[in-house]
Amino acid sequence: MIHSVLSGDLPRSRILSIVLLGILVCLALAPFLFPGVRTVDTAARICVFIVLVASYDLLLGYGGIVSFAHTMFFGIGAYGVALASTHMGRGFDAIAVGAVSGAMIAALLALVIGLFSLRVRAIFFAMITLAVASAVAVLVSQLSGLTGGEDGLTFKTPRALGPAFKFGKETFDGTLFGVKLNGKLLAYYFVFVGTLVLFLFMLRVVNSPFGRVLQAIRENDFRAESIGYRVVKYRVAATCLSAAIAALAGSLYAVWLRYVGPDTTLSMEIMIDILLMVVIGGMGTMYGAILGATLFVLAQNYLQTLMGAASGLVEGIPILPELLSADRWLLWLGVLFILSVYFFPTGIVGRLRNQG
Amino acid sequence: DIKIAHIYGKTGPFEAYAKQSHDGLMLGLEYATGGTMEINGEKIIMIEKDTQLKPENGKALLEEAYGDDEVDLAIGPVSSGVALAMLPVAEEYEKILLVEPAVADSITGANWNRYIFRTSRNSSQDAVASAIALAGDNVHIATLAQDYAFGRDGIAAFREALATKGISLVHEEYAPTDTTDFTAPAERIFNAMKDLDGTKKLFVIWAGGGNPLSKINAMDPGRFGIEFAGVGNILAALKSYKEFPGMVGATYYYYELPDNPVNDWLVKEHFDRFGTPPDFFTAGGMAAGIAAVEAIKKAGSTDTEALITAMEGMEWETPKGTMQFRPEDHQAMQTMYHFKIRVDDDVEWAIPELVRELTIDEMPIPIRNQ
Amino acid sequence: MTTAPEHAPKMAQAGLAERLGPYIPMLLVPILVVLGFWAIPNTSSWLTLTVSGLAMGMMIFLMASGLTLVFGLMDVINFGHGAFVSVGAFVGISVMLMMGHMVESPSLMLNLLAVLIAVVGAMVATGAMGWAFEKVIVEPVYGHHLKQILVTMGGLIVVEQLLIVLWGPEEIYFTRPEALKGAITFAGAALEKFRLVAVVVGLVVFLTMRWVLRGTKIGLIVRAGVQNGEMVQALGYHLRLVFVGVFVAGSALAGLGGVMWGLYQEVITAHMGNQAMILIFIVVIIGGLGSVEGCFIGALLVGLMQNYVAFLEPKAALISNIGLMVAILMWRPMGMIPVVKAK
Amino acid sequence: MTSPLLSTTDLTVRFGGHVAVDAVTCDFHPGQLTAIVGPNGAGKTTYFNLISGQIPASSGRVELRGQNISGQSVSQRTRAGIGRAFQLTSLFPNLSVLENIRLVVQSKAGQGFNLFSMASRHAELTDAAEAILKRVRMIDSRDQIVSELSHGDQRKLEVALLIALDPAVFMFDEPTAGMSVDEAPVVLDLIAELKDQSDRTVLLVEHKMDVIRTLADRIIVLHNGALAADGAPAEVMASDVVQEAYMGRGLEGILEDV
Amino acid sequence: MSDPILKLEGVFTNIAQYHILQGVDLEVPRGAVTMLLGRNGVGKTTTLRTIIGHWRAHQGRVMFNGEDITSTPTPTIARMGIGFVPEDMGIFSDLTVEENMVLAAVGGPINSARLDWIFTAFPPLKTFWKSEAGNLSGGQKQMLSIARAMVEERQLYLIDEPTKGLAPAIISTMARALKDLKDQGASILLVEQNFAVARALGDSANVMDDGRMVWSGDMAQLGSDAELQERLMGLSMETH
Ligand SMILES: Nc1ncnc2c1ncn2[C@@H]1O[C@H](COP(=O)(O)OP(=O)(O)OP(=O)(O)O)[C@@H](O)[C@H]1O
Ligand SMILES: Nc1ncnc2c1ncn2[C@@H]1O[C@H](COP(=O)(O)OP(=O)(O)OP(=O)(O)O)[C@@H](O)[C@H]1O
Ligand SMILES: [Mg+2]
Ligand SMILES: [Mg+2]
Repeated sequence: MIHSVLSGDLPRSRILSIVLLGILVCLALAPFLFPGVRTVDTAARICVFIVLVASYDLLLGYGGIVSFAHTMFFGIGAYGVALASTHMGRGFDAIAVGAVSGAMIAALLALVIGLFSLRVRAIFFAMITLAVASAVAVLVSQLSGLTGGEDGLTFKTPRALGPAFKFGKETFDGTLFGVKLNGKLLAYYFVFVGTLVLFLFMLRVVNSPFGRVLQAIRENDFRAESIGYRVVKYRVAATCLSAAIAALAGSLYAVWLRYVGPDTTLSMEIMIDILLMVVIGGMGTMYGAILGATLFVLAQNYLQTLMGAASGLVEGIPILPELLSADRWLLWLGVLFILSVYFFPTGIVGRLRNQG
Repeated sequence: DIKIAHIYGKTGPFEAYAKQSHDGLMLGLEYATGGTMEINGEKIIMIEKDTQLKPENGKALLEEAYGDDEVDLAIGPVSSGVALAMLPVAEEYEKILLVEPAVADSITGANWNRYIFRTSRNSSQDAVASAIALAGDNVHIATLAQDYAFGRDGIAAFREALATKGISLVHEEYAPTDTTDFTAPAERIFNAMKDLDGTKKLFVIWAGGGNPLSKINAMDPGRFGIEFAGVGNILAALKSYKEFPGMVGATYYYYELPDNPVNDWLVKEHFDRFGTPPDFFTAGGMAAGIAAVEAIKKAGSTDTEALITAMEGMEWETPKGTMQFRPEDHQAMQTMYHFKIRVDDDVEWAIPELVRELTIDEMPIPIRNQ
Repeated sequence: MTTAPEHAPKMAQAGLAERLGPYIPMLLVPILVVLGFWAIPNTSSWLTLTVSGLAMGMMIFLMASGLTLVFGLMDVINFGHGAFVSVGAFVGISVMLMMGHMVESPSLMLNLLAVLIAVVGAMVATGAMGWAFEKVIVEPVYGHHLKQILVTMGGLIVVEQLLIVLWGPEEIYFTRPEALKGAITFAGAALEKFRLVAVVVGLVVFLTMRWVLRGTKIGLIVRAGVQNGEMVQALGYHLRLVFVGVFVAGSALAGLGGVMWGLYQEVITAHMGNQAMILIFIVVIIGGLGSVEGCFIGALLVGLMQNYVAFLEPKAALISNIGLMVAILMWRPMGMIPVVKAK
Repeated sequence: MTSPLLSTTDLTVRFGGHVAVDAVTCDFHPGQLTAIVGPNGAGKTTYFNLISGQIPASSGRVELRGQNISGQSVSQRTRAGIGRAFQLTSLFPNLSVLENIRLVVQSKAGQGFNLFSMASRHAELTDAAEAILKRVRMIDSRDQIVSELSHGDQRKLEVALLIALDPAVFMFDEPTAGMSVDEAPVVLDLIAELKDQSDRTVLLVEHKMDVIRTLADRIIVLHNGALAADGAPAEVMASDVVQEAYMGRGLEGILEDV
Repeated sequence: MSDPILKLEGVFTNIAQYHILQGVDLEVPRGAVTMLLGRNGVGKTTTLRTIIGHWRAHQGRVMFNGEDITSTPTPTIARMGIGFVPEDMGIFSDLTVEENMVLAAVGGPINSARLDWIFTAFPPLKTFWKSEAGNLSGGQKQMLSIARAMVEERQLYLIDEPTKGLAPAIISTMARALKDLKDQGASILLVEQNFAVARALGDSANVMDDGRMVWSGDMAQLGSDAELQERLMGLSMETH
């Protein structure tokens, strides 16, 4: 049963299994284990990034394709939901329409970029995606009538997903284990279930015959071609698939935030975050996405708090408090960047698996 | 206790603005409470949160402040984009968000809700003040702004304000935000203006880097009799104005411009504590701090509805003189300053000298939230 | 003595297109200039735009040259290059601010001397930093593009933040040396004086780099070393030394570019280098990885294109660079003058 | 005589001005093993590249079973029945031996675009792959990662991939280069078996004369890109062109000199 | 005769956790061709790589001209006068043939007389002088690799399987070139699978098995003793 849910791709390491199970439980029960607006928000972001990072791993780790346009697809999904909700009015139908058309547009765009440039060498594909992504970001901020420009769009999701919607009054008296039963809780589970389904789907894809071909192409595209695989077609297919899933992740994010903006979904910064999450977690492992996203989002949210405490401790010593001040959290994130690439060259998953 | 959250982009490109804003806020609280940091016997507790200039963070942090920290009121943020994302949260939690120093018109315009107040100026105030400062007989004005919503809205407001003075723009030039080479925009402006008679002014609104003024100046616009006009900025940026003695415009704040006891106190304390004069955003921060204290005092509690009632139409003293929250859109009406640049070799930056104060009554600021 | 059997592979005349191929990129700049003349009705505007566009290209080239050296020769993608540009600007400008009297005096010689000292200071600083960067950050990731991107990106963040710690978060404004302010006007066109300096510096750097890469074996050693380091050592070259040297040179060039860019902008921030990176990457890519000539031509094209398009159709200015890059890659997927086969 | 399985007509390629393969017209019949010899740089590997599609021809035609395949891509030609093993070993280095073979089998089964089933559930593919490994006597190393194999075993796997592909046209480019004297015979025996299948043809590039003498039914000689001789082994070996351009004065010559 | 130009004493070399060389003793006399023979995988290549310093002996000594070079950096070893032709040819495929050669001439510009001599042995190099080395045919790459080592005069040449992939005619000119080198006074350590070449060129021979030297002696003696060959290398008559 588990074997087939996980598509036969088990964690293959005791510690890894425990950690993954821990994360699963924490995310599944986040609103109850860590009640609080901020914590649940963090959990939801972890979920969204797991999907996003896993979809990037599909491309990078399995397909060996470096793309800088992943946030673009993410953004397309997010804007899809935002625009549909703005123009069709709040409702699940708007979310569905937005998500599906977002995913389709993303896949289509990926198809066009792929057909044009996947024949070119890898590094050029990377650069072309970089260029296209920045052009789209510019476009989004230009078309402010449609997209809200730099300011982004704030919109309403169905009432059932908002904090004002209360349920379970009769049966549970409106609370369960001290947690208020409201639309926010539903929204969280909407995101969580979406994440679970998409992740398991991707796990299946990478362990399907298709996934094997992708790996073969990553290893040696020349030879893959000469044993009869149409390399460009597979690469394009992988790009489209990964773009569509990234767009769905964007839709989940939009549903959660009820806001989209260029900095939130399209920025180069997020692209780099994704890259880092894939590498920290372990490329080509899928499970790495879970670990990478969890760790990174936690660091992003709590590093500052941690450093504030640390700088209090070294008060009086020259320059050190300055370096440890909470405002310098980026500095330490950079250091973390470098160290993680050194100490986890195969990612955390690779590390854990090698230990036996 | 009274809990106040300051949510702003402490890290990132606006770090300098953020620091000024926060220093001002703390000074404002101190001034308004007479140094006790207590209102009606209750201690003020400040909670700081860093949005990293990301709208989604601003949103989450505001939710956290209202939901988990249970603050009575929140202040911030620096960037308009972040502010816009935060507005609905105030409505959801039915608590007050005092916007400072984000400037977009839509904060107290299209995206406004009744829990939003703003102490900082909005773009229209900048535009209208500039229009009054620049208007005159036989004046030809061209504009240069960034090609995105902020720049276009700013110019639109400016154009409208000028129209009431009977002046229309000669040329509007928009350049991408990341433009570094201004040769082409300058040539287009020169070509549009060179054959005109009378006073020719180029009005530039440009937020952030790029520094178009000195680059265009390097192309010698004086050849065609073109002069610059602009808006105020932080002291560091005023350094680059040293190339433009005599340039006129309207500004929001420079520490020598206002003449009132609050400003005197601010300037003195700021010199004492930091060794520098208060800057552009310090004044706004202080205005927000004083507003918060005055509002709670007036309302007698921190109950949201009581606060709203107290704040609508409230007048209070700030480093910029008396401000008033307009009841319709909760925008603080405030004095602006018509300046002229003077260069003094002993001062590191160019000095905007007061030509005249533009009072609240003089400036018809449109209400845009209907 | 034994002689090898006769060796006479059949040779036919190559097609005209094939023989002309390598020279086409050199023609692009003049072609673009002529197109500009045809499209821009006002001759003095055309002259202004053309000359200042070429000068801007030179400045871009100055910033990009270090990257193309490192990227092309050593196959290292240094996303931290922008940090070196920033550091160069900060160090250079600080040095210049310390020499107040030399900068403020109206004497051209004194001004240029001040600039020279600032440039040397900046190049020493960024060179030293490059040395540290190579040792600590880059050395372990030779040959892994992705890791290079990440690690150098980490380095970029760290350096930018350190700049903020040392110099504070505010933008630093300053004015150029007296004699470099303003413009020269001729034939109704205005050309900033500073751009002339940039043209001279750019040409000097370009010719020096060409000479070093063609006239010495350093270029060969590094390119060969990237493919098969063991073999290069077995031929008797101390490869590590050469690698470090090239990286230091690339970093110092970034520092030089930084000073020039800072002097042009008259305002510096910790992020200024990184903000120029997309432009720099575009230039390096369309030029062809590792080709100094390609980078040079690419930079000039970008400089000109930006000006022409911004004048003719400001809306399109946003995408003119990207459009140029896509067009050139469609025509030559490896860039105009490919040197190294990118994997 | 049977109709040719593979034929090239005026096949030509130029690199710049250099005509590397010069109007080669040649038929290959089923059940035949054709050795291709020629000096270094004569165009043997390039001729293979033209047939399998790695390099587009400047002019001329490649026909498989009478059908023109000149415009087709590498993978199309592979699926049509042209198989190739490379002079420089080219494998999937970080996958296991079994996975390498299974990828070939899967390609033949047309399962590549199957996204939703689990690869490990396709027992038929695994069985087929294992059968191949048994044939090349590599079943013991089925789970080894390829990059950890010895040089000789990698060469053998290179050949095994082609055998698993089971095309109509087998092309081997110096299959035994770098293989030790005790390993080479295994591979040569496998090649010998192939040509006995009546609907297959085998093309073999080799510099080792003893191998050619024992295996070849026919020899063609490429010289400066052109077809210089074609015929039965004994007579071609004795021809002038082979003696002069290819054999030179032979090794005996050296002995005399020293 | 003078003392040997190169001497290995009890060399042990590990690659990762594998013990590849297990006490190799080897003497390369001056001005002669010394053969290093043996089956696949016995450690011939590893021995050459240990000499040039790509692998490091963790026990034992490597002496060149009486000097201990066991832990000398590779470039320094090379500059002492050792030319190296690796098993994988080590061609710089992005560089042209010319650039490959220029790089190999460490001391300065290429001597044109020497270049002519190289062209006589390997005519394709002249034809493709300006072409990218990566586009050469397999055999042409092999020629380039050998030519690179010969471009300057060296005291000692380490050559690993130079004849693989070469057509018979080129093999004989290459052999001739090696003999020329010897006549110029150079010493050569040659790994070779082609026994006919070994017999034609070798003065002395060393046979390895399983990381050790199992036989050292006169090449002529080994060449004429079929039974010895069969025992040492598994050669049977047909491979001649
Ligand atoms: N892509 C290419 N570009 C330019 N020249 C090429 C290219 N590929 C091959 N050549 C040239 O074509 C000629 C034929 O090469 P090919 O590899 O076919 O020789 P070969 O007969 O296989 O020789 P060998 O026995 O040495 O392997 C060589 O001179 C080579 O330099
Ligand atoms: N990088 C490596 N890692 C692990 N083992 C290695 C490595 N290189 C070589 N070996 C092993 O070392 C042993 C000796 O290899 P070496 O290349 O020296 O043999 P050789 O005598 O040159 O053989 P050949 O005739 O095939 O060239 C072999 O068993 C080989 O598998
Ligand atoms: Mg060949
Ligand atoms: Mg060997």
